[in-house]
Parts: sequence; C-alpha cells; structure tokens
Amino acid sequence: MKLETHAWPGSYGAEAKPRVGFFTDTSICIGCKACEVACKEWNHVPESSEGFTGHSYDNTVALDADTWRHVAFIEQRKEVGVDGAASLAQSASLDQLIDETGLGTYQEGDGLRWLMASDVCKHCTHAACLEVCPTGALFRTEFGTVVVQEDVCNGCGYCVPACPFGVLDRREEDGRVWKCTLCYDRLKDDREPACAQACPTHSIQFGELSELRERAQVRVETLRDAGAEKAQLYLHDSDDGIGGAGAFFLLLDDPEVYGLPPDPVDTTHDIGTSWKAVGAATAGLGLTLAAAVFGGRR
Amino acid sequence: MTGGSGGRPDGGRRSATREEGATRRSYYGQPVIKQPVWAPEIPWYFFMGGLGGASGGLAYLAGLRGSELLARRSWTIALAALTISPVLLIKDLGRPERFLNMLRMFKVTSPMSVGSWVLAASGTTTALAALNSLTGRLSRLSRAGRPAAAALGLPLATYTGALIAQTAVPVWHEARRELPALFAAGAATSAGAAATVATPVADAAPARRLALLGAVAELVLARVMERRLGELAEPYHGGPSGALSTAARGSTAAGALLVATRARRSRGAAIVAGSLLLTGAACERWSVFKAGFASASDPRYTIDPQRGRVTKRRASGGAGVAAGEAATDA
Amino acid sequence: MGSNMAEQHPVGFQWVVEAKERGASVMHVDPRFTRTSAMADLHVPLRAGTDIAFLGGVINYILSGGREFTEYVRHYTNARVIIKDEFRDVDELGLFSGWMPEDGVYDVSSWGYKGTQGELTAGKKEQTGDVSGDQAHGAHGMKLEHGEPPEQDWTLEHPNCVFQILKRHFARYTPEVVERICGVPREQMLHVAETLCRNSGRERTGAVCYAVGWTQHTHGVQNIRAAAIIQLLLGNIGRPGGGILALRGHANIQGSTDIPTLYDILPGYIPMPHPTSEDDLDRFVELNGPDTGVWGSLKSYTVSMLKAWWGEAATPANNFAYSYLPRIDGDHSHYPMMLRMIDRETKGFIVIGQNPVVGSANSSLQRKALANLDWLVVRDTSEIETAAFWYDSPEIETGKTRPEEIGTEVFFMPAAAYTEKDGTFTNTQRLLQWRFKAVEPPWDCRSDLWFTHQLGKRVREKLAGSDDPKDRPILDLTWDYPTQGPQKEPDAETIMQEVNGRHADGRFISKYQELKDDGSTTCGSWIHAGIYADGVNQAARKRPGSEQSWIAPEWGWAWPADRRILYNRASADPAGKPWSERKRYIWWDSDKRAWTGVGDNPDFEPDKDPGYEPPEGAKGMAAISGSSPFIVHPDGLGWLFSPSGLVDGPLPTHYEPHESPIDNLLYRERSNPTRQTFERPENPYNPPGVEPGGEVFPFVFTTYRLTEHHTAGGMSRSVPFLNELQPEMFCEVSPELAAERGLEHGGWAMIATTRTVIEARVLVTDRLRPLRIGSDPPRTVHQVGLPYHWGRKGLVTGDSANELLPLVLDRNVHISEYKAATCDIRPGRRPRGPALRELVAEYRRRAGVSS
Amino acid sequence: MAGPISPLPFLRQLRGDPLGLGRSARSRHSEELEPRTKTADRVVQSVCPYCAVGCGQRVYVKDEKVVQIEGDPDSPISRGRLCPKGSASESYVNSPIREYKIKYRPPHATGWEELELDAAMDMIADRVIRTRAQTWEEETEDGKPLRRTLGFAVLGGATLDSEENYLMKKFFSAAGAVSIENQARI
Repeated sequence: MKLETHAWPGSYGAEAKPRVGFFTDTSICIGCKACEVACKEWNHVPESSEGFTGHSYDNTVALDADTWRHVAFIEQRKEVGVDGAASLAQSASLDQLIDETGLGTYQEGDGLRWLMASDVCKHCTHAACLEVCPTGALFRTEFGTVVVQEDVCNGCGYCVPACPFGVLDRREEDGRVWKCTLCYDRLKDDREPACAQACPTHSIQFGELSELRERAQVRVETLRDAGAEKAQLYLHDSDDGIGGAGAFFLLLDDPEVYGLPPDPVDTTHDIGTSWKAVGAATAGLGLTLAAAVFGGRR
Repeated sequence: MTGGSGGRPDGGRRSATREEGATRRSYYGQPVIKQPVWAPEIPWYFFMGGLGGASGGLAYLAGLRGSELLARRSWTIALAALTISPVLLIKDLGRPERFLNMLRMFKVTSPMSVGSWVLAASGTTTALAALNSLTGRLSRLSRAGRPAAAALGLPLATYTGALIAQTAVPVWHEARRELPALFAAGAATSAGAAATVATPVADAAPARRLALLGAVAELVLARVMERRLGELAEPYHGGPSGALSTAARGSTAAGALLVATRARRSRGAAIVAGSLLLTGAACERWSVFKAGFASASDPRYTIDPQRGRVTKRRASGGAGVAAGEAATDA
Repeated sequence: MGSNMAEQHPVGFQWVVEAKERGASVMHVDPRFTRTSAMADLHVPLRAGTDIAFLGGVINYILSGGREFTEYVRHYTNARVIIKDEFRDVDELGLFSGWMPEDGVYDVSSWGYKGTQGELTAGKKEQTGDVSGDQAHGAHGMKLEHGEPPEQDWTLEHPNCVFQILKRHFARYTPEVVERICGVPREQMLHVAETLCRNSGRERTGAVCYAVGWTQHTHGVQNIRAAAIIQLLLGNIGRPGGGILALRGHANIQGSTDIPTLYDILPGYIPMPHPTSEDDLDRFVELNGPDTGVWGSLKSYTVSMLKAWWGEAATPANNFAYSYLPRIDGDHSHYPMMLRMIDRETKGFIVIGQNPVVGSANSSLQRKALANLDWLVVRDTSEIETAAFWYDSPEIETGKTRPEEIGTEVFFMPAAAYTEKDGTFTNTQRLLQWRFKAVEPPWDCRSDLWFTHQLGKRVREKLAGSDDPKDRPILDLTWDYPTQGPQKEPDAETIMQEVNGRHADGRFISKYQELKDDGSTTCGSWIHAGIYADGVNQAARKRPGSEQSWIAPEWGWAWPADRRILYNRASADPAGKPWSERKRYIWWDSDKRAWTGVGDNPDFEPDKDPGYEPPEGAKGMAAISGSSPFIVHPDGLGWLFSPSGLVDGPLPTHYEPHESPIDNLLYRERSNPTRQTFERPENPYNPPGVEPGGEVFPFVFTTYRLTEHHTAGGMSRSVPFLNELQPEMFCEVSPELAAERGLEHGGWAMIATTRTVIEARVLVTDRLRPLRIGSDPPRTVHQVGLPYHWGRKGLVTGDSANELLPLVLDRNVHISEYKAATCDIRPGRRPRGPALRELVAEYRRRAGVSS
Repeated sequence: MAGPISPLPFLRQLRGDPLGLGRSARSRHSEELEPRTKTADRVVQSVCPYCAVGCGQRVYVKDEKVVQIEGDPDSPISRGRLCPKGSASESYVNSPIREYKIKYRPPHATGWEELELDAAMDMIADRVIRTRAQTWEEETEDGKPLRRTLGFAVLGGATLDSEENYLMKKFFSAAGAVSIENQARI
C-alpha cells in the first residue's frame, strides 16, 4: 500500500507521525450535520447562510471557504415495479395516481432511498492544491495531511481551480483560502478532529490511514454481500489519479451522484508535459524572435 | 459527451427526488470544481507578461542587429509592461500586502511559483536594460542584464499557459500542450505589434515580421487547441468566451493582413495594424480566461470525460480502476 | 413508530445503527420517509393518527397465530385474570360499557377484575370537569383486597379472561382493515408483525421506540398501550434489548415529570390531593394508593415529602401539614390554564424556559391569553416570541390589535445558561446526570434556582408576621438554602440532599424502602431516595464508560434505587432462571438465596424467593409474589387489559383524529369519544372531512421537528450555525399533491385551517406520499408535512406551524393533537396585513364555521 | 515579526524537501499551534441541554468564558459524540442574541424599559402576593378544602434542572398555586 507522499514522511524524518485521515462510511450517515457544526465551532468558521435551496435537506450547498464539512442529501426514486406481491389496493392506487398525474410514485421497500454523505477535503496523496501553491501556505504536515497556513496564504487563488474536487475556496471578506485542516491543532494534542468526534453514528471515522483502509475494505465487502450492488470505495485506490486520498469514502452510488468527480486527477502528475510545452513554446518564441529580427532583408 | 444533452443538468427540477441512475448525473446541477477566483487583472497580466517578455527579447535582438531605435522602443515597452505586470498580480491577491510570500518558496510543481521568480528576475533585469538603453547609465550591470532580460522574458511569456493548464478546469488542463505555445504566439504578436506601433515604419521591419509570424501562429494554434479539446471546446463557440474568441481571431487576421501590406509603408496603417493585433492578442487571452470559467461551472465538462475514462478502462479490463468501482455500472 | 429517532435523537441512534450492524432489523412506521426511514430496513408509511389500527393489526396477527410468548404471558401478565361480568367490549358504536352520554365520559366501574373491590368510581363532578380525580392519571390503580388474587384462569380459556377479551377485541383489526384505514399495504403490516414475532421469545428481544408522534393525539395514551400489549405478549418487557422506550425531547423533560412542574402530581408521581379527602391524609392514601405493591407505601412517601417541605411544622398532630397542599378539582393543565387567562381568571403568569407562543397549539389563542394577563414574567436566554407577543405578532401585523391596547405588564429576565449552574438533568432512560457549573452567570442572568429561591425569600419576608392561615404554608416552608459565589446562587447540591432525604438523626436515606410514615424520615421525592446515599452525589459519578460493563452502573444514577432496566425480574423465568443464556440479565442465585445478575440492581426485593407466595392479608411489597415482576401494579402483573387508570377504555381502540378526512371504518364513533374539545371562538375546528365544509380542508397535515432545530426555537434560532442548516420554514408535499395544487418546488405555499393561514417554502419530495384509504370507494389522501420550529424572533424567522392547530386533548393526559389535523394548501405567499384576516374569514365562511 | 519569509524557507527546501511541499513550508504559527482545549484554564463535565438522550459534554473555560463545548468520550451514553445541536452548544451559550439585562414593559407601553434586577424581583414578589390574595379559593361550594389560587400560573421546567423543578413545585405549591405546568404536556 502506497501511503507515502512527496513530502511525507520524507521531509519530516523522525518528526513524522503516522499518516491519518478519514474514512467516511456514508452507508451509516444519518444526515444530522453534526460534522458541519462541530467543524464550524472548533475552527471558528464563519456562518454562511445560503437560504432555502430545495436540495432535499441540504442548505449549505457545497464545500467552500466557510463550509469545510458538507452533507449531501440525495433522494432517489427507484423504478416502480408493481408486481404480484403488492396488494390490490396499492396497485390500484399506484395506477390511478400515475394516470391522474402522469407521475410515478414509489413503492415502499425498494422504491425510495435517501442517500446522505458528509464530504470533506480529501487530503490527497498527490494534492494539486499543495503542489501549485506558490507561497508554501499549503503544506503537507507531519501527519501526512494537507493544511493551508493562515499566516502565509496571500490569496493568490491558484489552488482554487487546481483542486479536482472544488474544495478550496477564497473567503471574500478575508482574502485568504480556507479549507479543512483535519483539525491540525487537535492532532498535535492527540485529539481526533471535531467532526469525527461528534459524528453520532461513526460514519466519519478518524484514524491511521493504513488501519482505516483495511476496515473500509472489509466494510464494502460486507455491504456487497448484503446486496448493496453499487457500494464502492472512493479514493481508496492508491493508483488512482490522486494517488488515493487521506479522506476516502464508502459510497452507495456513483461518485457524481454525490457531486464528486468519478475519476479525479492531480493535474500536477502531468506537469512534465506542461513544462515541456513551456520549453518548446519558449524555444519557439526565441526562434521566432530571431527569425523576425535576423530573417528579413537588412 | 456521454450524458446530458444541452441545458443545465437537473435543470427544471420539479422535486427534490430523482431517478436512480438517471442520465443527468450531477448533484443538483452544481459544478464539481470551483470556478477560479481570479479577477480581470489576470488576463491582462497574461497579456502584459507576454508583451513585456517578448518585447525584451525583441529589444535585445534588435540591439544585436543594430536597430537601436527599435531596441530602445522595445526596451521601453518591456519596461512598461513588466512594471504593470506585478501591479496587476498584486492587486489580484486576496492579501496584497503578502505579495513577497510569492518568493517564500521555489516550487517546480507550481508554475506560479516558478513564474514569480521569473517575473522578479525578468523585471529586475529588464529594468536595468531599459534604464541603460534610455539613459546610458549602469552600463556595466546592463551588459549582463540585457541578455538575461531577453532570456527571462521568453519563459515569462509562456509559463502562464502552464499556469492555467495546471488546474482542474477541463478546457485549460486538456489544452496543456497547446496553451504555452498559444500564449507564446500571442506574446510574439503583441511584442511585434507594439513595436510596430511605437517605431517609425523604416525601423520596424523586424517588428512587423514578428507580429506577422506571431499572428499566424496564434491563429493556427487556436485551431489546434480546439481540435484537441473536442467537445470540451464548447465554451469557445458560445457565450462570452466564444464572442471573445471570434473577436480575437477577426482582429488578429485583419491586423496580420494589414501588417503584411500597408503597414510597411504607412505609419498610420502600422498603428492600425498594430492596434488590431494587440486587440486580437488581448482578446485571445480573455477568451481563454473566460472559457475556463464556463468550463468549470458546468459539471458535464468535469464529469463526462471522467466517466468516459472509467467506462473505457473498465471495458479494457479495469486496469487502474479503483477496486470499489468494479461492480458499478455507468 | 411515532418517533423519528435518527433525526431527534441522533446520538442515541448510534446504538440502533450498531444493533443493525449486528443483525437487528430496524423498521420505521411513520407518515413520512425521514432520516430514520433512510436507515431502516423497512419504512412503512401510514396515515397520521392511525397507529392503533396498525398496532391492532399486529396484535391480531400475534393472537390469531398463537405467536405470543406463552409462559411469559401466563405468569407475568394479567392475561389469566377474569374481568367483571358487567364489562362489555366496544360495540359497533365504538363505546365500552359505562358510557355516560350526557357527560361524555365513562363510568369505569365495569372495567375491573372480577372479585376485586376497585376504587374505580370517581365522583361524577370530578370526572366531568376533570379526569385527574381519584381515578385517573396520578392515581395508582385499583385496590386488591389485601393482595387476594383475583379470579383467574391459567388455561387462558375462560371467555371473560383478559386473554380471550383481547383476542375478540382485536379480531376486527384484519390486514384488510388496516390497509384501508392506514393506507399501508397489508404485506407491510404483516412483515412488521412477523419480524417482531421472530425477534422475540427466549433467545431474542425487540424494542419499540416512540416519542411525541404517539403522545400528541386524542388517543395518545392508547397508542402506547397498544405497544405495551405487543411487548407484553411477546415477552419484551423487563429484558435486555426489550422495552418500550419513550424518546423524550428536552434535556430534563423526564426530570420535570419525575419531580414535576405539573399540576396533577407531586414529586415521585404522588397524586395531587383533591378536596374529596378533605384534610384527612389517611383518606388521601386510601383513595390514591393500592395497599399492595410499591404504592402500598404511599403514606410513607407522602409524609416524608411533607416533612421535607414543612419540616418542624409538619407533625403527626396536623397530619404532617397535609392541609398545606393546595387542592385540585378540575383540569388545571396547560391549555385550560391559557383559556382561563382569556377569561381573566388567571391574571399572573411565570414562563420559565418555555415558549408557548411557538410551541403550543393554536398560537393566536396563546397570545390572546397572554394579552389578557395583568402580569407576565418570561425567563429565557434570548427574547423569545412569548416575551415579545405584545409588539411582534400576527395580530399586530394584521392590525387586529396594537401594543397600546395590551395591558399586560411584562418582565423579561435573562436566564443563566446550563453551563452557568450546577444541577441534574434526567435523561430519557431515567438516568440522572449531574452537570458541573463552568462559569458564573453574567450580568442579570441568574439560574431559575436563584429566581425561585429569591422569590420565595421575598414573599416570605413580605408576609412575615402575617396571621392569615393561608400564609402559613409559605411561612412554614423550609427555605434556608446556603448560597454560593458572587451571585448568591443557591447550592444545588443541598437541594438534591433534601430530595434524597434524611433519617431523624441526619443520616441520608439510601433507598426508598427506608422511608417511614411516622414523620421520622424526610424525602423530597421518594423515587429519588438514594441519589445522595452515603453522603455522595451519586448522579455525579462519572467513571468512564470504557472502564465499566455495558450497564455502566457507575455513571450517573437512575431512579428508583439506581435500577437501569425496570421490571427486570421479568428477565428471568418464573423459577428465577434466565430465559436464555443469551438474554440473561437478573436471575435467582439459589445458593446465595439472592437475585444476582450482570450488573444492574434487581427491581425486586433482593432476597425474595421466586416461589414466594404472599400470605393472607399481606400489604405493600409483601403482597407481590416471587414471580410477579410488575411491582408498581397492585397485582404485580403486566396489564394487557387496564382495569384502572385510563378514562377512555381498558383496551386501545382505533379512533380517527379529531380532524380527519374520513369516517371510522371500524366503529360508529369517529373520534375518541372522551377527547376534550373546547368550543370557543378562539378555537374553531375544521369540519370533519365527511361533513359539509370538510371538503374545504381535504388534506392531512402533521407537524414535527428537524435535527437542525430544537422545539420552539429558543435554543436553536439563536444559534447561527444551526440556522444556516435549516434557514426557512418549509412544507413537504408529494409530487402528486404538488401537481394537483400547482405547487412549485422551491416556491411558496399557503397552508390553511380555520385557525389561520401560514406560508412556507415548498419542498416537493417522494418522501411524502399520497395514501389510498377508505373503502367504497377508496380515496387518495395527501399528507402535508410541517416542521414547527419557526417564529417571529430569533436570527431566522418564519411562520409557526402551531398557528394552524386547534386545542383538542387526550382526556387521560391533556395533551393536544399536534400530529394529525386537516388543512388546505395552495401556491403563493400569504397576504400581509388585514388581507390575511380576510382570507381566514373566507375559509371559515366556505367551511361554514362562524368567525 | 518572525515572518514566514525569514529565515528563507526556500533555502530550507534544500534540506530534504526539494519540492518544498512539506516541512520546509511549515510556518512558525503552524509549529506553535496548540488547540484551545489545551490552553483552557479548566474543563468541567456537563450534559447536553437539548434532547433527553443526555450526552456527556466537556466545557472548556478560558478567562471565565466558555470557549469550547464538545462531547465527553467518557460518557457511556454518547461516547463523546454529539448531534448538530449539541455541537452548537458553545454558540448557544454565547449566542449573538443572548440577553443579559432585564427588560421591562409597563402595561400599554410600546417599548421595553430598563429595570434593576433587585427591583424586578421585588415587583414580581408583590404581584404574586397581590394576585394570590385576590384570587384565593378557600373551599369548594360544598365546603371542602381547596386552599389554592388559580390566579397565577407557572409554565416551564423541561429545560431546567431537577433541583429547579423541585424548588418551583415546592414554593408555588406552598403558595397555593396549582396551575404549574411544563413542556411534558405538549
């Protein structure tokens, strides 16, 4: 299992701590949003009211500078299958409704599900935000996490579009970029992050990454055996485009359903191409200049 | 595109509940990635950096060639552009007072970090060279400064292409091979065009050639980039970025035509041609800049190619596919 | 059922999730698909207010299939007891024997055990005006003559034995009927029933969780009774993993019931005295307590409490100051209290940490009551709607009244927050947990302890020297409490000591069995005796859970006598052996001749032999046999059939909500015949769906809470981080209803009743579904979901759902029907100003309700 | 100030962090960071004020102000976990709209007035005495004892402590009030 990152544990030597992270098991998320509140309380993240959105029970919309944990709510209607097992009244009711309104309704049991999932910064193994940050405000901590240092960030904004998950965001009134720190200060005192501590059902599990990954593997297999066909680990694979994440997830449907990219890539993995392109363009520009200056008639 | 045909995904929602496995795959139609927070200073900086960087090169080579007037005017242009450039950059920072933090680290993984060092060095050497060129002072320092300024100006003109390519914005990242060259071409065009405007016709022949070469390259590279982007290039065909793209091309083509013809003889035509080319180069940067916002704001651009990759990988045996996805079905 | 546990008790729900991970089945029966349903194996949507029909179907399934836990039922419940010959079960009308139509109440005398003398007939006057008479909530069951067993049939075959009555009563609740009443496909009800049966018995147990989804009905108590019948039949009471768990919504709502700020009981559920007993304490005890079981010692509990309150002034000569207690002779509960304010009979009002303008039914009635007061004191941490009613209300907005016209003198007093005082909360499982003060209350903020103590002190000072006999109870009160700190806050621990009680020599009482009826002991609340045993604050025990067994006996303290599972004698079989190794909890150790177990305290005399049979004439606990776990009942049995204590029937019976779209498919009586209604201009009712005008309000609505807010909002609408999670009042409707009424997802809707019209944002969702109910022909009923947290004050505002509700109460407990009523819904925002009154008037006109 | 550019972090990159992604980028602020649970003056064990699950809480106090409230891992009931409301407890006790002073509204007035706490208590005591005297009921029509008043009522208790409920029930009963009610009725 490849847990190493470019700077962790390498740059820390003896100071390096075990790499820690989150395993968010969305199959037991009850959508209570304790994580959102506990995060804001601990980190003094400002209030960010978006008003009523109609996005089911999600009124905080997405991760941003003022939302470091975000609970997604997805109400899913399954195919209506009126089979012989359903009662006559129920079938009649369904048929009539469909006729009257042109709308299907769900048949209980396998007719409706309500997915809830707490999203957070992924603390990627290959973290684009960290790599593109020009100031070193973003850095890999001794715990292998990715943190923005508020005393360094000058708000250049580069990390914002660099993140393949749309996690990082600049706080308008403040000018700096803010995101989940995995409660860096708490980690230093051997305390688990506020969201994980609060999570009532242990949907958010904090711990050493190696242990979490094993636990997640067992869990997804259990769920699959129990018939959850689409149960899948997300960002668990260290060969994926971000080298696996420090905060990974067990999802019950495809990632995009939750607003997550299905195959995220750390753009820096291919920075060679970019530098080569810059080199070629630079050379080309030089040659063009030379051709223009020296190539004509005197 | 594998899903979502036209319009915003999940648009026209009638309830909070959705069909499972529906083709409209996104979370309430919201973008997956964040739009850049960059302000208009940034495309102007792209333009200025290109202009200044390439102008330094033009000035230096013109000096070598003995075209003193052209060299002097170009150094002036370079100095002006590279004086404005850091101002634009600093103004765009969320915390401008912390601009010096740009030189806190040197990170090869960050085009912005590398670019900051290049800009600092290029700006310093260009200032030296230009001051020498204008006043004749500091000649000893400028002897090393001129070639350095010329050499540093070139990457300054191109690194910004890598800067935006190193983001998750599909229309930028997928154009990572072309963007530096496109920006280089724009830099050449604008340096040539600016010098064409600023220099008497008789002394401006290299500038006109530069402008012409740049313009042709710019037009060609834009096509190449769009072809590679495929459907991701949609923003270049509609909306604000599409309009800017059209303007850039029209302006560049017209300028190129003029610079190749009347501008050789008429100062007035040269000024018009140069202005058209400068406008074209600026519009091109703006078009690219705006296309990034459009590309980031629509989840289709992020999700569909990624889903396509996953599907393809799975079809080809699932190498490199996250273990957990094996059972999923797009 | 009747609970949305994942949303309302998320941290408690961790244990449900964990149980599910270990293989437990989780089933959620609820009108809405909630976050609890999302986590359940099965969600059964039923029409709001039809729980008894559903549960009746389950009971019928158990009984008709012989699925009951026979040994448990025969030994531990009153299934074998024969009921009086005069008893008649509900007939086609839906009435039990004893109905007195002129008074609208039952004479309950025919519901008793055959061969016993029940103290069952309450004075007619008290019954009509008040059900909390000798024979009602607060009274503790009929008398058994000196523990003499009633007539029984151990074969359970006697036609008048409880078991057979039960069978006959619930035979009507067939799957077909349940389907038509509840809108639940019969397969789902049967699935629930079968799952319950399979998970009960010797090796397994099942638990039922409920909350106000069951209590807030005109038949609320009977909802819970129905669950009790299921659990008793299946042997799920008194055993680990079993039980009926009331999930309570406030930090100390259990504690404020145990040590009640309720009109009809004294601490420890001792009934408030009525005039009937005059000044005769023995008569009071005779009327209110059986001779047998735990309540056999009612006199000791009462005398000890009177001694705690009046100390030296309580003497044998003056009946221990029994006459100092005020008498109740009617329904003095919350809603009648508010009506008396409107009638200007109640002139002063002290509101402490409650917000009736948002939290109680019929908000405008609440405000009208406040506006008719002479003086009002509101104590809270922020300015809630109840404090601001005189300048910020719909009535002010519509121009119906102006502040100048409201003569109420209002005192708003900032309260200390919970971190600013020591004290205990009693949680939903009777566990008292001590909180330590973190900081002093700032500025004018004070604890309610301080307020009450200071108020008492000042009143006593002002009355000092009075020779008016009515002032004696105040002046003789033991009221010298030591104070602490700069604010002179009373020492809460000394109050706990008084609650615990002492012997004459000053030693602390260690268990309630030590209490005496001769005045030699004091005890503020007998069920709390032992909380300060050995001079130690037992509620403050905080040994980490990780260092203890799963029972965690050294964390907090549970009443009574630190028992964590009540009736835990039932966890062993009649001979005292565990029903199974897997489910062992308390058992009889025949070598040590003592009850022992896995760590809890036996809810029984520790050395009572399982074979013990009470001798002739035994009283108190001595009258309870060694195999009768339900020690609070005079017969020690679990009551499948309630021979006393309830005013609306000994068995749960399906009645429609007061405001219902259809008739009762089972009986002629549409709604609970004993429900309390208040025909007043301030409290108009929607016509029933089947009567003229009923069509104006064709939809069912139900009110509820969200995880992100707390009750009436005083503690959540003041918190920015909670407000951003649920910023606006909304209603939940199905796509079908939205289509029918043109409601736009994300837009606005008006919800109307004859009380008023409110507005809410629209959330169209499949989680609400239309139900197919009734017969000949069946019809579709839409339900509208309304969270009730919002009001006009706080950081986020919105209309209150409770503006829509009428007062209509369960006569047993005087709780109003918040969970099911009828309404209309239409798109758009409600009118502002006088136009709103016109709209309401129009609705009333159309419905034929006089304004 | 020992700013982030001194001593030059990019030189620190040369010591084992060539890409400048890890230790070399760490600022002094990051190095010295401590959680406020550690810097608090004291911590007391408490119980969540919202629902009746009774989750354990730890209240951290710094300079006589509550600075953090989080779950108490020792609690066998909650195991350190809290729901969103419980997690927001610190914001509740320090709410931006919390009231700290008495507000008094005389009859028919259109606005709040200030009032001293002592005066307010005195006035309330007077009103209790007056209303009680005015509305006292000594006996029923048929001469049985009532010795009570329905003239004033008390509402609330479920958000208060058991000790507070006890004192309220004790005092108001002694004063003859019977309309003493709380949230358990709704």
